[in-house]
Amino acid sequence: MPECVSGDFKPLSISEMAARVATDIPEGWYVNLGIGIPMLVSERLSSQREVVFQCENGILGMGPSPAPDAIDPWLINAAKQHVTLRVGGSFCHHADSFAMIRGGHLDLSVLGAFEVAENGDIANWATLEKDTPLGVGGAMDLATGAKRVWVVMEHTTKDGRPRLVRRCTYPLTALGTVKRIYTNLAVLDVAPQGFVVTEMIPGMTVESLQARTEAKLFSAL
Amino acid sequence: MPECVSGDFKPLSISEMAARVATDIPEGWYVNLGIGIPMLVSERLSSQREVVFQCENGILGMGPSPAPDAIDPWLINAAKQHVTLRVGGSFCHHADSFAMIRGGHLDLSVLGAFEVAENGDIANWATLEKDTPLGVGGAMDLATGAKRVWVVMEHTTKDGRPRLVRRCTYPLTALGTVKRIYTNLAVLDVAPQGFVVTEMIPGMTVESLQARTEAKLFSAL
Amino acid sequence: MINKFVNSVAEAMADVRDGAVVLVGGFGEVGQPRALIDGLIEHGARELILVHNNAGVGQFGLARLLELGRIRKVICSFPRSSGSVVFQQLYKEGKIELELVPQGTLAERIRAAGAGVTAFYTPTAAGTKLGEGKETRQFNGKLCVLEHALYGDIALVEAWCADRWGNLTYKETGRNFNPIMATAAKLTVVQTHHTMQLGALDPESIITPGIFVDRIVHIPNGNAPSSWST
Amino acid sequence: MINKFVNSVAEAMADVRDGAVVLVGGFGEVGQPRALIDGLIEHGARELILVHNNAGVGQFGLARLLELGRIRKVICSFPRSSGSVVFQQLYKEGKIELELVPQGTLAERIRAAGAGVTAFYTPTAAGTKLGEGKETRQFNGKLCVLEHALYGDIALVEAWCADRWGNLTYKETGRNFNPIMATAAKLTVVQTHHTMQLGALDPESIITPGIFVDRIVHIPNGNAPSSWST
Repeated sequence: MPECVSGDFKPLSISEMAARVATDIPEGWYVNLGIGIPMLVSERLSSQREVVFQCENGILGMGPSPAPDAIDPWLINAAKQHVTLRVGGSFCHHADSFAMIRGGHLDLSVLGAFEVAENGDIANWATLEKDTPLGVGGAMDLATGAKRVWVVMEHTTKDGRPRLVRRCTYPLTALGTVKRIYTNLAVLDVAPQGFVVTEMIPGMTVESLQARTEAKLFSAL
Repeated sequence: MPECVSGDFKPLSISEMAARVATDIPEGWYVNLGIGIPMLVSERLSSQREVVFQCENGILGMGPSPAPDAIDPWLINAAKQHVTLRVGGSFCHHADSFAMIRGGHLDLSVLGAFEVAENGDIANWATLEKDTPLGVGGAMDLATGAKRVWVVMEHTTKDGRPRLVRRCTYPLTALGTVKRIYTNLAVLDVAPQGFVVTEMIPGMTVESLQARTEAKLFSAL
Repeated sequence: MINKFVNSVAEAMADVRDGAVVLVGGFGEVGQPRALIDGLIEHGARELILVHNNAGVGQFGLARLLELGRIRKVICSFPRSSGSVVFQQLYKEGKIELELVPQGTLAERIRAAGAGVTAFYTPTAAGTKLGEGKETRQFNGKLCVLEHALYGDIALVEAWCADRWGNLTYKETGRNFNPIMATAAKLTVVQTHHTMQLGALDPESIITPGIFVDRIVHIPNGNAPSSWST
Repeated sequence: MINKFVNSVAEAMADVRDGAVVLVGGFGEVGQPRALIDGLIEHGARELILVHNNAGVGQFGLARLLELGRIRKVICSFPRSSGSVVFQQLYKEGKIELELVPQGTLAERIRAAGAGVTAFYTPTAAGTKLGEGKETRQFNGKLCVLEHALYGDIALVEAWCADRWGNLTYKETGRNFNPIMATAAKLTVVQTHHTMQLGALDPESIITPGIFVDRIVHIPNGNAPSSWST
């Protein structure tokens, strides 16, 4: 992971971003972690703290990765990685699993994204490439159905284009559902007026963050 | 059960009507029996013959009534009578149970009725009394969802009014779904042209049956 | 540590508001959360909308709640059960509202509320008195009516066994409406006959996973259906 | 005596017609009825519509069926899996039709087909590209799209254990789409790892009751997901 250390601040690594998200998840929440950085969140939570992870392929109570010699081939997560079941976990079929998601029973869905707009719109499923068949998976269900949607993503693209935008340019996943964004530079809430900065990494300033953000930033600091 | 023996024929008792229905149910069918005469059908089927009875309150594979000293208070049928579970039976919740019924998975629903019309309409849930709250239970689901609906009922009301009619006068349960009717006098199919008599009790004639039937009868005899 | 057990029925039934839509599990006496219903009587909430397959029998439980005038409206499939005298009297006197729903549609509407389905089309009741006033539409030549999800403010559920996460199993036909009602309310309150250590329930056989449950009261061997009829 | 076991995959796969809508269980490799898919390859039916969460991986199983040009259209949520090369090539060449459906909507449409729900409204995809061309409607201020039941001609299911009535259990995340697909097709064909005497499965823990099953082939310990990746 290349870290663009620029002068006076050091962006969070993806692992640190996941850890930052983890600190905000209270015990007792039911949480689905999207593919990518979100999935790292579970590793950053102490198993002492009872947060119940849901996988859309029919697990409530996903545990950590198994030891290499203890892989159960029948037990995979939504990214098709081998996982374990936590004590107290259970299995269900796909319609029951998505009933949890779509019926508003998840306290939190953590998603990656290409873009988030200041009105809470999220784009995370389709690029604008031609010729490639699109894949949506459970992204729209997760972005639409959960009680809260948090996004964790790099603040800008690799070539420096802002991901926090006025209006999404990529195809939308869901409209107006994102409540909070964790980037490698800051934590922002989506409020009626737009993005509100609630936290920044050491050395970051609102001006510097604004320079990396298309949408207007409000500060709660 | 008063049997109105009139001259040259002897109407079937309700128990005989149930037995008559039972002979037409092939092994392997999944069957729901409505409250009243239909429920007697299960008693008239040998348990050697594997017909699987469904109860809308969540049983697939209902067995016979328990011995008085072997009642399981948790095991009741849709009429709230104590029953047993047959070997191979299973339990499910109400939405899954009605998925079986409404999703077209039952081979047969046997229902009682006030009236059946020559177009297959059935009226079996509401009388025209005032002041009494109506109760529908699972009647509409069963009359609408099963692959086949058979009705078993007395050919006329106690005061001699025909129950096989041109058009139902009582509120409808479902439209055009009845395929066959077993009465205490005859067996009739509902065909495109109307009621077709396929069987009569000894001593009954088509003319005599017609006299007890409002709709026009066709004979397949 | 997640622990959804509470110490008393009163604690479990806290926060019920006047006018609440109350989903009550059970079919006949089986699977009915009698202790929670008694708790609702104690609690005092009024103007309730009751969603249950029937409309109370005798003069206890739901019938008592009706008799006390605490229920404004009943949504059910079969209010005519023998012994449903309190409801019938209130109904004749015009003192209660009744929404009669086919049993399968009732179950599906409750499931829909829990599953993020806001409304659905189904053939049951199309062309009948119970379909009157509803939107209809043909699908593959089949006339269907539009039915709406039925959301609860609180669900009262009876389980056979529960653990501290709220994972539940049921006993035989005691399952009935309980699992779907548990998914359809803002607050799901459970009374359970038995409790188990976390992990003791088979993960393949948990019928209601804990995500749908908020509070559990242990009523040991309480209210077996057999004890009711007497 | 009811006995849904058949002796061979060929017998199980008889009667598949050209143009059939084929529902195939499995999520990733887990719970995928590989022997039945191979049977479908053997069978020879063409112009199939495949309903499955993905669009085949590598060059075996579903990918092989695609490669043979036997599938006219794929209805799935995620055809982009790494290794989904056959589908991607066909798609680029315009040789295959794709209906992309959000995974939860896919599951719900399949369940609806099995449950007598002809269509339903749900918020997922409203206002997005995947909602385009669909009827929309507001319920309680929430924009919803109208989605239609997805019926199968045949469902291919992988179970963990089966009895002769067709009662089924599944193993862990092998459950996935299998139980709902079993309810949604005219003909449901099962391959099972294990068999049990009738009555040996716990009546409280049967996930697919026999009413939804037509034929079962016993593939002893066949196709464990672990054997695939190699």
